[in-house]
Amino acid sequence: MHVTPGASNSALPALYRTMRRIRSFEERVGELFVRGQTAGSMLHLSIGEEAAAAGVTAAMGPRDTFTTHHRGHGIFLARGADPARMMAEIAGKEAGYCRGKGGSMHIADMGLGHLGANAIVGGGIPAVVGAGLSARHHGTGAISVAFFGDGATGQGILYESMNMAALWGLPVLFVCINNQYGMGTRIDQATANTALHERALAFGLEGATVDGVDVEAVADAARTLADAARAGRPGFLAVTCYRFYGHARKDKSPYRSPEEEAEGRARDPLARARARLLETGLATEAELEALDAAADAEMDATIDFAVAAGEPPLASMFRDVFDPAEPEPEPVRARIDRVLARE
Amino acid sequence: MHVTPGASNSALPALYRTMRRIRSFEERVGELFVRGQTAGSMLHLSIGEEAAAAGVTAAMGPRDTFTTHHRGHGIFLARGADPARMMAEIAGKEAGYCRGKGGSMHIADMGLGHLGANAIVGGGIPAVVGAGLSARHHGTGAISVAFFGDGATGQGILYESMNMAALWGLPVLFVCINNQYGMGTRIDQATANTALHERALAFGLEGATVDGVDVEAVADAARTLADAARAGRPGFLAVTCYRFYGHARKDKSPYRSPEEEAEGRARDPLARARARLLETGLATEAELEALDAAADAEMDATIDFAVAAGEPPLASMFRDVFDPAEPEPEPVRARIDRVLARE
Amino acid sequence: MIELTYRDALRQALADAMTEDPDVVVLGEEVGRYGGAYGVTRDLIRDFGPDRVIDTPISEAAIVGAAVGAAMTGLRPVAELMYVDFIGMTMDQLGNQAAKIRYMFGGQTGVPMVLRTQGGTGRSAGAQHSQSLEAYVMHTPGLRLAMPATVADAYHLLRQAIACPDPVVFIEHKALYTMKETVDLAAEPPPWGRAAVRREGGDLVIVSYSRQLYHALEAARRLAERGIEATVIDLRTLNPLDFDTIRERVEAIGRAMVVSEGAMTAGVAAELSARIAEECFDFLEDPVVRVAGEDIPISVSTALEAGSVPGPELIAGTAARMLGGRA
Amino acid sequence: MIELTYRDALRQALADAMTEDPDVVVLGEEVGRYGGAYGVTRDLIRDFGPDRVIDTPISEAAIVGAAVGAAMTGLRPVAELMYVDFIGMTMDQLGNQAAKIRYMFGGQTGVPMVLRTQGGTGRSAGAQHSQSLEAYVMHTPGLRLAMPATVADAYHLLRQAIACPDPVVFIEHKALYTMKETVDLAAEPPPWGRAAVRREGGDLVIVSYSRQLYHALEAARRLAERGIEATVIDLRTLNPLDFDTIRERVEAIGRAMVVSEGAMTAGVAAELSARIAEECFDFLEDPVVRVAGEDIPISVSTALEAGSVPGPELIAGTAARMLGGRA
Ligand SMILES: Cc1ncc(C[n+]2csc(CCOP(=O)(O)OP(=O)(O)O)c2C)c(N)n1
Ligand SMILES: Cc1ncc(C[n+]2csc(CCOP(=O)(O)OP(=O)(O)O)c2C)c(N)n1
Ligand SMILES: [Mg+2]
Ligand SMILES: [Mg+2]
Repeated sequence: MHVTPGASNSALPALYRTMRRIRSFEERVGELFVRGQTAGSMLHLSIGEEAAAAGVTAAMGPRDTFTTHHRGHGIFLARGADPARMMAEIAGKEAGYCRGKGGSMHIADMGLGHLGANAIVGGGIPAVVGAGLSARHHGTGAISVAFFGDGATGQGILYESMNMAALWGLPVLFVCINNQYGMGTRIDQATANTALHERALAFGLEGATVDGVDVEAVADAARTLADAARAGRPGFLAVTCYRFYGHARKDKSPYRSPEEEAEGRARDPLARARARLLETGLATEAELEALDAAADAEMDATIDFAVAAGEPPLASMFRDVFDPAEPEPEPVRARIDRVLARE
Repeated sequence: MHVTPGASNSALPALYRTMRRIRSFEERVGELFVRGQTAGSMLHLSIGEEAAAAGVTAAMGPRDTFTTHHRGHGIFLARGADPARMMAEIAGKEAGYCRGKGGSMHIADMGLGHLGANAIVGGGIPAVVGAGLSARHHGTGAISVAFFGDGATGQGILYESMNMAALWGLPVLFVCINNQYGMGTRIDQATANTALHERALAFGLEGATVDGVDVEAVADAARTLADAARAGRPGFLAVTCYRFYGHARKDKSPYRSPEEEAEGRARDPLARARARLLETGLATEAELEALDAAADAEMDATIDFAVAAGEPPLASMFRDVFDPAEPEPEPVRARIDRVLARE
Repeated sequence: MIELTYRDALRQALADAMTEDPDVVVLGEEVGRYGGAYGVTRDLIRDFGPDRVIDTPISEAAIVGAAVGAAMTGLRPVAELMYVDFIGMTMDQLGNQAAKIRYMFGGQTGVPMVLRTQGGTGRSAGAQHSQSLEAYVMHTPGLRLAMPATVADAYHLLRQAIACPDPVVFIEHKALYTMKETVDLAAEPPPWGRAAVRREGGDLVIVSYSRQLYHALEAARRLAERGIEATVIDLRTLNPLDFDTIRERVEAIGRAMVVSEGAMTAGVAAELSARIAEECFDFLEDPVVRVAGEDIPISVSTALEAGSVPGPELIAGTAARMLGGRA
Repeated sequence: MIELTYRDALRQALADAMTEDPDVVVLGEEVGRYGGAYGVTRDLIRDFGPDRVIDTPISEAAIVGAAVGAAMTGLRPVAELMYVDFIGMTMDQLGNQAAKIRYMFGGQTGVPMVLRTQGGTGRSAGAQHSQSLEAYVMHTPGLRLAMPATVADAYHLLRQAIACPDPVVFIEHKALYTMKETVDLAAEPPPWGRAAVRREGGDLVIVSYSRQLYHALEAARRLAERGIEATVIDLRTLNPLDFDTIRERVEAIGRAMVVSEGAMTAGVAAELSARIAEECFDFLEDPVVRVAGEDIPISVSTALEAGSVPGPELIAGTAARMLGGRA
């Protein structure tokens, strides 16, 4: 089934704002990276995918949980993350969501139901099966959503998880952000059938593909599938979009033609939402400019916060391997001390 | 697509003979197990699945390769194995195909293109992708066939492998022997959509389901898909049948009703082939009795051979971990000797 | 005091944990209707229903992954991996997810799950169903590892594992399921992470765990006939590792042997041997000796299988030679 | 003699092997058009075409499984696993299939494949992209394991690995790719399985491999300034393990330290320490000391990452303390 865009225009201003905040944030993360102030050699920006993040999270309720892939900043922001704590985490600072241990690819927040980003392609997918079991067991009415890229369709664990979800009728939604590429590999270089939702149907799930340039269409499709999932009919949603920039911040995408990139970037969910807001009179140019400026200012401040924040203390290295009530793993130095201090 | 039975009657006598030999062999393996003369606590009989083995191998050429699952005796016999060496292997004897190291679940024979049975559900599947690459690279015109059970549809590696085969247009065929059960789990307790070939279609392969009670139908369906595979269009064939007995020789299948079992066993590919041979005049009762007796006599002899065969020498334990030109792994005893003989 | 098998003690532990805490669920292949490949979960589905005793498809990776997600959201899943030999399919979910989540996420959440499985030789089950792979787990930071040898420990360690706030890999031994013992389950168990000294003797220390404990004890019995007295330690858990108990005994006695069914090279025995040699150096009269599995796959042939792992004879013979003039 | 980077030497080895033997094929994620995540396979697809340099979907388990099948049917596949951290998804195909096929099938066939991958810290890549997991491989009977430290070894060990009739896991270090060396690739390489003594010194033996070799050498340089002379051994391959070279030096010198980036517990350092202590017992003046990775996941924070693994300072400081009065 291909979902056709609905007309819930009233949500558009909020959706636009979410998308605009994501883009503004991502641009600044990229800057921080170029300045050498992020932790980690890898940074994956979700520019071009804002509608997937905004649209799907709009369909989620407060008790719902989710996991994301390595390109998950936008999703978490859309879910309500504090961008300053995100930026601090990406910079490897103690004030970050994970005290600087996780970084860009391992942000999580139990408070917002974020069960974690993942640096393993497909690695976060099966957790939603467990979260779905848990939600059903506890009668919370929550669903659990796995966000992942088209590349994760190469991972067998996706099919194992979809099969379980369908078999058990779990409140689970699989969301594939199909940005056309896994690193340098175009989706049609990774699979013979690019109609990805057909796989979900074959396993007995609901399945749909939606155009990720249209945030309202994404939100509608997500809501339909989220409702079904809540009723015990798990689903799969492929959101078609385009990865505007390289795989990681450093990748210049030499494997794509400038024409292709221009065309891809022309399919800009923000531009489209903006045009529609103006068209429909839901916002004026001045209002939008104010909104944009506010987003930029908010995100500028996250950089200052992250840069000023402190490094995690070295001793924190041994913390949180196990429950805090347990002894920490003994440092190698301490073990060496014991061997050397033998008499 | 559901394949309808063809009418290549001339092959039926040979197919029947193959099936009859399989059943006769399996009955004797079961006996040997009960007598405590097989090696290993696990023994999986393919009674009820003879048409899958005979029909699919009939579509294979001499240079084709294949892997099987743990219930692979019948397939290998149908491929032309020496039943005496099989029986010896199952008994853990040196005269066996694998010198008594492999046993029932790890029989292989490079001469017949048998790349190995596997005790890991799904474990042998990806090898055919490599064998397909190899066949194409060497221009042999061979295909490679993965045989596995319905239970293996729970393993992600099946989908990873099918996706690769379809993407690369490899000469590969996936054959799922759907005997309705993985241990005590009925197929509809393991998946929400039991039309298994639909998954293959969703990945861009050819796909079919065929009734495994009808060996001619199986042979025809297999030939169609094998031809397509040889032409670079890999496929998936589900052969529907019934596991006549328990999962392993000891399992009494308490999870199935006697009625269900009676019904399942009534769908007997041998009985059907026999009836058809008589019906069509391709064989007389007397001829079939002679054939049956010959099969039984042949298989009786395998037991004598296996029982009389010698155990592998203890020192063979260290052989074939690595290439024979390399030193064998040093036995623990030798290492202990060195530590103790220190002065 | 009741007489129980190792298998029944495990089942009792699951049943008691499920009765006490409605969030404990069991999931895995054939754990429900079939009752478990080795019968450990028999009748649990009858008593707790299919929502708490969940039969899964044959999808080891997703089983572990689902347990991770369940553990992060308020359940206490006890997943079953039918054979430890299948851990290869789960190592990403186990080693990259379960083991690291608390850490990567800065302590926000734990992953209180148990992965029950069984390993070892003894049933001629061949190369892919007979392994002792505990070293993979012991080498992975963030995972706890319990390997009960006794019936009482089968019960108590499993209860403690289920109560543990961190992921525990719990490896049973396939040759022990039918072993019987008279136990008092109500008695206070030893604390989690404490080794047990199963036999006292002043001539050497044998450090072991799981099924090899019995080979070590049998060897000790034979050695005693020749006048050699061995202390036999049962580690019970490999993470936490109770090195204090080992150290104390080795320093007092001066001779140590470690016994493990796993392949010798880079295995559990290596860790134990290294650590004893490093930390008890001045107390050792002789080098530590490792008696462990051969560095080869396991054959289906019964004779070859038995030859691939330590037995009482090799342990006793080696110990006797260690004691040299004494025996 | 030419100047080459470690990365270029690897590429040259692949190119030379592919030129010599048309059955050598390369497969993996991004190995073709992209040229490899770390650039090792750059331009190979241009020179050898997409049938021999095969870009795969993101399917690690099937990549290894396909390599197994290819190796059994006449190809010499060199599969790439982008990060050794992803080995968890492949451990079944690697440990239960590739490693055991020759054995289970009674020697009928080998599995002459290479699994190239890279590991280690140094790029703040976080908990799932910075590990040193060679111990899993070393503990698995049937697998060979090569870990080149030098540019010349990057070339020669990879050539030898491709020629090896058995499965070889070949682990590069991500921090070494840009390292340069002047090498003569035509010169006869050391035989496969032989360790190299990279520095001679009479006070202690430091056994190491991969990137830690440089930390050991740097430590040795600093120690020399204080009058302590270390012998530094580079193992080159962990299976085969050249224990003879270790034994000879340790017996002559009497003091040994082992250095590994992998987590300390039940890791490669444990095997080396245990074996030295067992086999060189009477020659040791002091206990063997392990300097290894902490038993914790790796943080993305650069400071915490660096603190999690050995460096020259810890190695030199520990050595100086071992030599006690001498320093
Ligand atoms: C299991 C695993 N394999 C490979 C990688 C390396 N890798 C990281 S991202 C990526 C591409 C993923 O593509 P996709 O899923 O489409 O996500 P996108 O980057 O496009 O958002 C690859 C191959 C990884 N991190 N994990
Ligand atoms: C990876 C793995 N998981 C579980 C098992 C245990 N096991 C052996 S056979 C089997 C059932 C397989 O069912 P199916 O694939 O339908 O084959 P069948 O036995 O019906 O021929 C199971 C669960 C195994 N051997 N390997
Ligand atoms: Mg993508
Ligand atoms: Mg079946």
